[in-house]
Amino acid sequence: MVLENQDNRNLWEKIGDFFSANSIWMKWYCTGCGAIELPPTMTSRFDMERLGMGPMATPRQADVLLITGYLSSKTLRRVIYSYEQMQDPKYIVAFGSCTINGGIYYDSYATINQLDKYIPVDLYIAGCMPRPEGIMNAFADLITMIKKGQANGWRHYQENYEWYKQNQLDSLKEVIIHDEFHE
Amino acid sequence: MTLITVLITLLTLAAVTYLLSLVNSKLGAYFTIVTSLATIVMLFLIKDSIGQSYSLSFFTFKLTTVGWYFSMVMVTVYFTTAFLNPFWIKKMIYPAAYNLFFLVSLIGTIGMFFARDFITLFICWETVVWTSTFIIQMGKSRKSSYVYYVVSAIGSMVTLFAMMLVYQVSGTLEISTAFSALSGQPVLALIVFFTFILAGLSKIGIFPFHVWLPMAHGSAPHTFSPVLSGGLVKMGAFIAYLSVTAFAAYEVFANTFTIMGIPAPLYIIMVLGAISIVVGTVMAIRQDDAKKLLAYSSVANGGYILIGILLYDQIAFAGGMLHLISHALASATAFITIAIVAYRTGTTKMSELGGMIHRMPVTYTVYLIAIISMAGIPPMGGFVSKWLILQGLADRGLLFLAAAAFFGSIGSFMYVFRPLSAVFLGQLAPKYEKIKEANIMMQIPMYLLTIATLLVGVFPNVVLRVIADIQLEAGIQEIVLVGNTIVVSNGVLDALRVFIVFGYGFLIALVIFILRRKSRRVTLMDTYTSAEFIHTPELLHYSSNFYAPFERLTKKPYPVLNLYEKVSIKIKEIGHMAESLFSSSKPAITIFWIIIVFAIFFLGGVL
Amino acid sequence: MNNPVLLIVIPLLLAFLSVIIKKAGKWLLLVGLLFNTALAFFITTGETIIGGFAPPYGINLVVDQFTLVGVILINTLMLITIVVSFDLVGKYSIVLLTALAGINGMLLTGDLFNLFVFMEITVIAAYILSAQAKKYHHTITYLVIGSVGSVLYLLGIILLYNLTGSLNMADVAAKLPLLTTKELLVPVLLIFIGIGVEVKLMPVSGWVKGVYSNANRLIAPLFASVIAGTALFVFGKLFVSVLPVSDTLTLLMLIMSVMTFVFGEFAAFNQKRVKNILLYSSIGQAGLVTALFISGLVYAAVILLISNVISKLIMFTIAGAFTEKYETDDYESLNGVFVHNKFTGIAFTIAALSMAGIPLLIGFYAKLNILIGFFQAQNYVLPAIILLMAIVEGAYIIKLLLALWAPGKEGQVSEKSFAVEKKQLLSVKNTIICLIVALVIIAGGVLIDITEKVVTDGQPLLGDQSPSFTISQSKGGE
Amino acid sequence: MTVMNFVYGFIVLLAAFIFQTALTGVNRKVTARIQKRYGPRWYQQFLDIFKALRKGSITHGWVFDFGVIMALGGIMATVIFIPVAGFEAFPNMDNVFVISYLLAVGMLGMAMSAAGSGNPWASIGVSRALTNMVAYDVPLMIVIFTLIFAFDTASVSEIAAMQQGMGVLGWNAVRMPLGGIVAFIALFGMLGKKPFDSFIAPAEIASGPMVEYGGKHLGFMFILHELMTFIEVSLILSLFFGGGSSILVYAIKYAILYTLVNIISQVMPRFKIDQAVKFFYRVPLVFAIIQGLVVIFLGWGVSVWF
Amino acid sequence: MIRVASLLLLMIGLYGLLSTRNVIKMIISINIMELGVNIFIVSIGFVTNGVAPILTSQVNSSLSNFVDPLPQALVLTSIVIGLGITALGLAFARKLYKKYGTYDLAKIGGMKDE
Repeated sequence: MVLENQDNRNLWEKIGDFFSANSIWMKWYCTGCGAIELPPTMTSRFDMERLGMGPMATPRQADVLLITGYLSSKTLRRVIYSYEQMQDPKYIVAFGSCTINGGIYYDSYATINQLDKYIPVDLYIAGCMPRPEGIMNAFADLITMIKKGQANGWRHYQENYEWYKQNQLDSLKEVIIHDEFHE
Repeated sequence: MTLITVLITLLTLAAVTYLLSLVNSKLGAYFTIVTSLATIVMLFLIKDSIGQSYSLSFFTFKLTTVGWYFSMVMVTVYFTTAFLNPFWIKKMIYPAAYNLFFLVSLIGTIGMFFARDFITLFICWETVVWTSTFIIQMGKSRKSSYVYYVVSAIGSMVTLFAMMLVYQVSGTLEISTAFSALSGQPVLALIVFFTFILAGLSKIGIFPFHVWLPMAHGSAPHTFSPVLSGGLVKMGAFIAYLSVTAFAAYEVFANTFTIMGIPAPLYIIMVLGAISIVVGTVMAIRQDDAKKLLAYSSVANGGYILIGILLYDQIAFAGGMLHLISHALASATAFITIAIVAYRTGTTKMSELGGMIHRMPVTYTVYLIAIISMAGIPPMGGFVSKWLILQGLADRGLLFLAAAAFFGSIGSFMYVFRPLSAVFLGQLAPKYEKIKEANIMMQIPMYLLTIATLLVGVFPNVVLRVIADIQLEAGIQEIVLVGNTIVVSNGVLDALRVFIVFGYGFLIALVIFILRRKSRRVTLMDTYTSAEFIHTPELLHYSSNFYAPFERLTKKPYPVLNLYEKVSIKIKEIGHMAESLFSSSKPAITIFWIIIVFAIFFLGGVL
Repeated sequence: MNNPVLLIVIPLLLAFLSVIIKKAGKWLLLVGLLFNTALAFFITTGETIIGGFAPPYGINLVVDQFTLVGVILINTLMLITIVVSFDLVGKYSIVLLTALAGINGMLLTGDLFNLFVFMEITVIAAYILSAQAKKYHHTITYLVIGSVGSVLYLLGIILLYNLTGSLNMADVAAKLPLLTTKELLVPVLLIFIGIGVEVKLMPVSGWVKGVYSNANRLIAPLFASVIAGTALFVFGKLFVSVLPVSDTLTLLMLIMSVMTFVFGEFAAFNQKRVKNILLYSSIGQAGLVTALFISGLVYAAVILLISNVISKLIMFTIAGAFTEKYETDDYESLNGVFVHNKFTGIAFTIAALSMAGIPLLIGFYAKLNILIGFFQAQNYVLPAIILLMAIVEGAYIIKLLLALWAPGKEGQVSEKSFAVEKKQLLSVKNTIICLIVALVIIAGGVLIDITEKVVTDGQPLLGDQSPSFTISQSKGGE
Repeated sequence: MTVMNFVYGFIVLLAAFIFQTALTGVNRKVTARIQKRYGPRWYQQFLDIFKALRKGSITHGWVFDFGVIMALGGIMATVIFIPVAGFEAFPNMDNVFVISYLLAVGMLGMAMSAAGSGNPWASIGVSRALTNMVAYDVPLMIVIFTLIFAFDTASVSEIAAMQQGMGVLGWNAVRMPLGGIVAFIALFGMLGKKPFDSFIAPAEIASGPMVEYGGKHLGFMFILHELMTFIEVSLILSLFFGGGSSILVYAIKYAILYTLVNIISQVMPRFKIDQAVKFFYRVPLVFAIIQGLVVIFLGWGVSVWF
Repeated sequence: MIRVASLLLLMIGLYGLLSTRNVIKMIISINIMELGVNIFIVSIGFVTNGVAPILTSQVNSSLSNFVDPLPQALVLTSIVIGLGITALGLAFARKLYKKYGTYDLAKIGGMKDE
């Protein structure tokens, strides 16, 4: 969701975005079949670290959340919970068609079709699981977006929080579960 | 204001406290605070008449700087702990007796530190022993006060043997001159040395005799265990001091073979001290009850004090003496804070506690400063004394003692941090949501002790100057103090400058922290749990068997207590054998024994 | 008027009177005791001849400082025991009066056979008293062993008479050095075993457990402090001034008494019932006193004897009160009994701590004298044993006290509610008396100079020159 | 203690931070090269730190923040005390025990705030970190004890000065070979490098104590980690490898040592924490004691060998 | 010769006490022992062809060898005491029998001893 590029960031934010762009830590949420694509991007052939990107253990420390596959309602709850545990500025990159329009599971009762309705996705990568080249290309685009200050899905999430929350409740009835019985 | 008037006023005050607490026990408890305060004031008044000696029927006293120093350490612990008495007195079964024994044991310790002859030393020692036995019984277990009495009795009886032996050899009971007669017979000197120092070892809680420490401190009434571990352990240090100065161990054993430059008997005792450091640390790490953990830490710190004092040179001796006051302050504060937590929550078991910082922030900070000093970390007093001891050991090249000392000081980070994170930090269980902070009366001693620990840490020379006088009085080279720095043959320490630079660093970090964006406050339950939803805080609190891998390494070490139980079972068997052999309801057996005795004696006589 | 023989005659006279006037028996007993105690303070040292014949032939009563202390102590103790348990006297006044006469006779007499006669009187009175507990097989055991002992003692005296031709103690003592130790071996041995039975030396004291553990509040202190005290005084007189013995025999006797001391303490450590603890502890103390007499430390022995006897009086009375009021004296089931009767508890604790040798009590003063005495005699082994036993003794006494004072199981803070149900142990009168006696224990330990003056009155006891612990010594060169 | 000392202190602090962060960046490239990939730019570490500082962060209460500040404050104070090639911000304050125990302030501060976060991962991480410290510190301290006994001084700069002038032979690692080995192994433990980094294992306990740190707290942790590395490496360098006579020599020796450690650690597996303690109390402890006895009794290590 | 016989009697008495459990037998053996000692006491004073130590008209000078009167006096008391103890023993034996129904101490010992 690329906004028109009226660049109203002040200098300080520009520098901040420069740093955020050049050192993106990712928390990849291995749902579905996309997870297997990431190790090759990190290892010697494609070496994601050249772009300043590297894996991090917890959402608290991560900048970008990679959703790599279809999302059942249970997983969606966990994704939303992790997303809210991350600090802003945070970005979301969605892999594959399952996150765009449900992919091959579009008519399944268990999965959600459009990820964008629940959490603000900054960047989609087409492909029924994109190969590492596609992922590297997407990351390069993400870096330029951040530099230009266009990757502000997180601000959009904060501004239309009720809308998102309503969508989430419509499909999940309850996002944060308070006792372990009705999972 | 002579020492005798001090003791007599204290005795009358103790009697008044007893009568008061018969009327109303809370009033009596408050009066114990007044009495211990009066002791401090009086001790300061008689500070200038050092060197005079007094006598009261068969008690004789001599005012010495070392005695003054020891009693000052003791009285500070008693005074600060007395503040807790009013809140626990209702739980005591004999409140009046508790108040009386609390003060009588204080008077006993002061009498002991100023004793001039053996009998006064022994009488004051025993009064402290039996009064504290009857106080410990008011705690959770009778067995622990029984074991406490037996171990102290072993120590004191053996020391009485040494005293009488020396009296017979030298003809005089005066401590300072009696031992000099021993330089003649080396064998007798050895016997006297090992028997005399035994009481010290049993009181400090050195390795074979440390059995009573965790039991007594763990189960004594909450207001008496700070006194037990902070104060009464120091009586043993005084005996160690006597065995080095009055007994002049270094001259008497000058010609015995030396290990690593130290006369053999002294080295054996120091090795025992080193073992007790290791045992104390290893056992402290395993404990689940906070009070038992602190008790084992007293065993470990007792080892430091013993090694420091027995080295009897310019550096390590000063370190040992300084460690006396820094350990006393630190362990007294730690025990008081744990007592306050127990007062509010009713338990000292770490696995049942957690997150106290949210309800008792003041107690938390006081405990933090206490454990920083107990672990020997720079800005606090514990560091300066441990630094002196380690420099002393390095100066004389005592490798094995130093190894134990290092293990002890680094191990202390582990066992000191365990209560901090298990009791104070981590998740707060819902049932403790309503507990309140310690009330004002309890906070006063905590503030006093914290300020004292800080002062000893940042301005150690105030205390070291007194220790230098002690060294002069004991006739060894005194420690060199230049302004605020301690100059030692292989190192220099300026505790104030360390504190200032630490503050400077802290300031820079604070500035960076404030410059950056304000962080969003989040509840404790909103933590990273691999996206699992959690509901019960107490299950999320990590506190039981905190150091599981390390505990697996040191599987159950040999419990020394079994040794004592084996001996007592052996005595019971002999007793049972004697009983069944000699006294039975049939006369024939006794007549049989009469004939046997007659036959044996007849043969004996004839030969 | 202050003729010591009255001490024996008046009680006998009152005994006969009380046979006639059955009802007034108790009061006659009280009169006899009061008279005896009063008279005991007025007796002067010296010798009184009885029956007109001069000493080597006739019998005489020898009163030196040692006997004077014995007489005063035992009479006052008997008075206190009877006064405290006056309600239990019942029909035993005759027996008690004869016992009183026998005891005073044993202490005062200077003639060996006369000692045998008075010993028999006391022992017979003791048999009857021990039957009070209706445990007749114990009484018969006591009777059999006692009579065997007295028979051997009699044989011993006669052999002695055969060798020296006289029965008077002073005379025998004068003639003994002429004889070789070989000849003296058998008679001295027989006397030692004969007296040993009464003094409760371990191998020969089979009867003690049965008799003491079933005695009530009157009989138990009587046995433990009065009769035992007399036996020890007599043993002291015999084996210090009368029968000098060869060193091998002394060594054997010393071994036997130290063995008694050690086994007594160990057995006491093993007991569960209060009375058993006390009886074995008194056996142990008796062993220690005999060891001191044999090695010649008379002053230390007397002080220890006094402290032991006084503490046993209080403790046995209270132990008797336990069985009387709670039907059991197993200290586990009596947990926290002193919570309800504090003053009795305080008296019991002071007596117990004095036995454990806690300072500022007479027990500690006794221990100091023992140690100084032994060290003076260059003997290092015995003090070591004594101090080790002091640890064992301290251990079982503190275990006893802790159980009685602090109710509640392990791991519980003791509260009043855990204690045994509330019963009043002793009547107010008895508690006050016990406290006064406890006060004497404290005074004996604190004012040691006065204790020494009262006991020795200047002259050394039975010629024992060993130094004692005095205030001047502790000051050292001021 | 004039203002100049504080200014020098700040300069040392800044220089140490910049030098070490650059060196870490280079070493990330070296690690990448080992794994046959190009690795990030040399200034990537700066970028990471400033990015972390820029981000927003959460806090679990005042102890969470206070612990981080106290940790960084303590470590900064220690850096100020480190003598770099003879230059000390505060003269003769560089006692070995002061430095090693001030290090403990950093450790304690971090532990306190981690435990304060209420996350069990953090507490497990802290308990492993303290056990790890007990493991590596005792052999190291024994060897340092032997140094103090041999050279009769506990000040780091003096020990460093005694090793200069004789080239490689002067180094303590050569004079006391066993001591040198122990120190080098202990360096791995101190830095928390691969064989002994079970307390920040990302997969196992979600990076241990740092589980709840995000944003500026994470930035603080990175700065803390850099400065602690600087202290530890320079300590070992000055004590055992003859600290540089001039700043340039010091920097080169420092870089070589750190890269060597980094290279070795990249190929090592990760010890379980009790295996680490068992390892340290078998090989290094025995070496340290042998070295100690040799120096104390035979006095071989004190003078130069050839 | 008499002395050896009396000591033998003492031994028999002692053996009697050792071997029996029965209370009555014990009292009897005590009496045997007492008898042995009394005979021994009397035999001490024996002087070969001595004269009874009573001053009569013909025997009134101190030269004639009197038999030693002292042991005889002693033996009288000792017999009386022996009598006393036996009487007491029998009384207790009767009470024992009434209470326990047997004279055998071993059986009584088995019952609750305390």
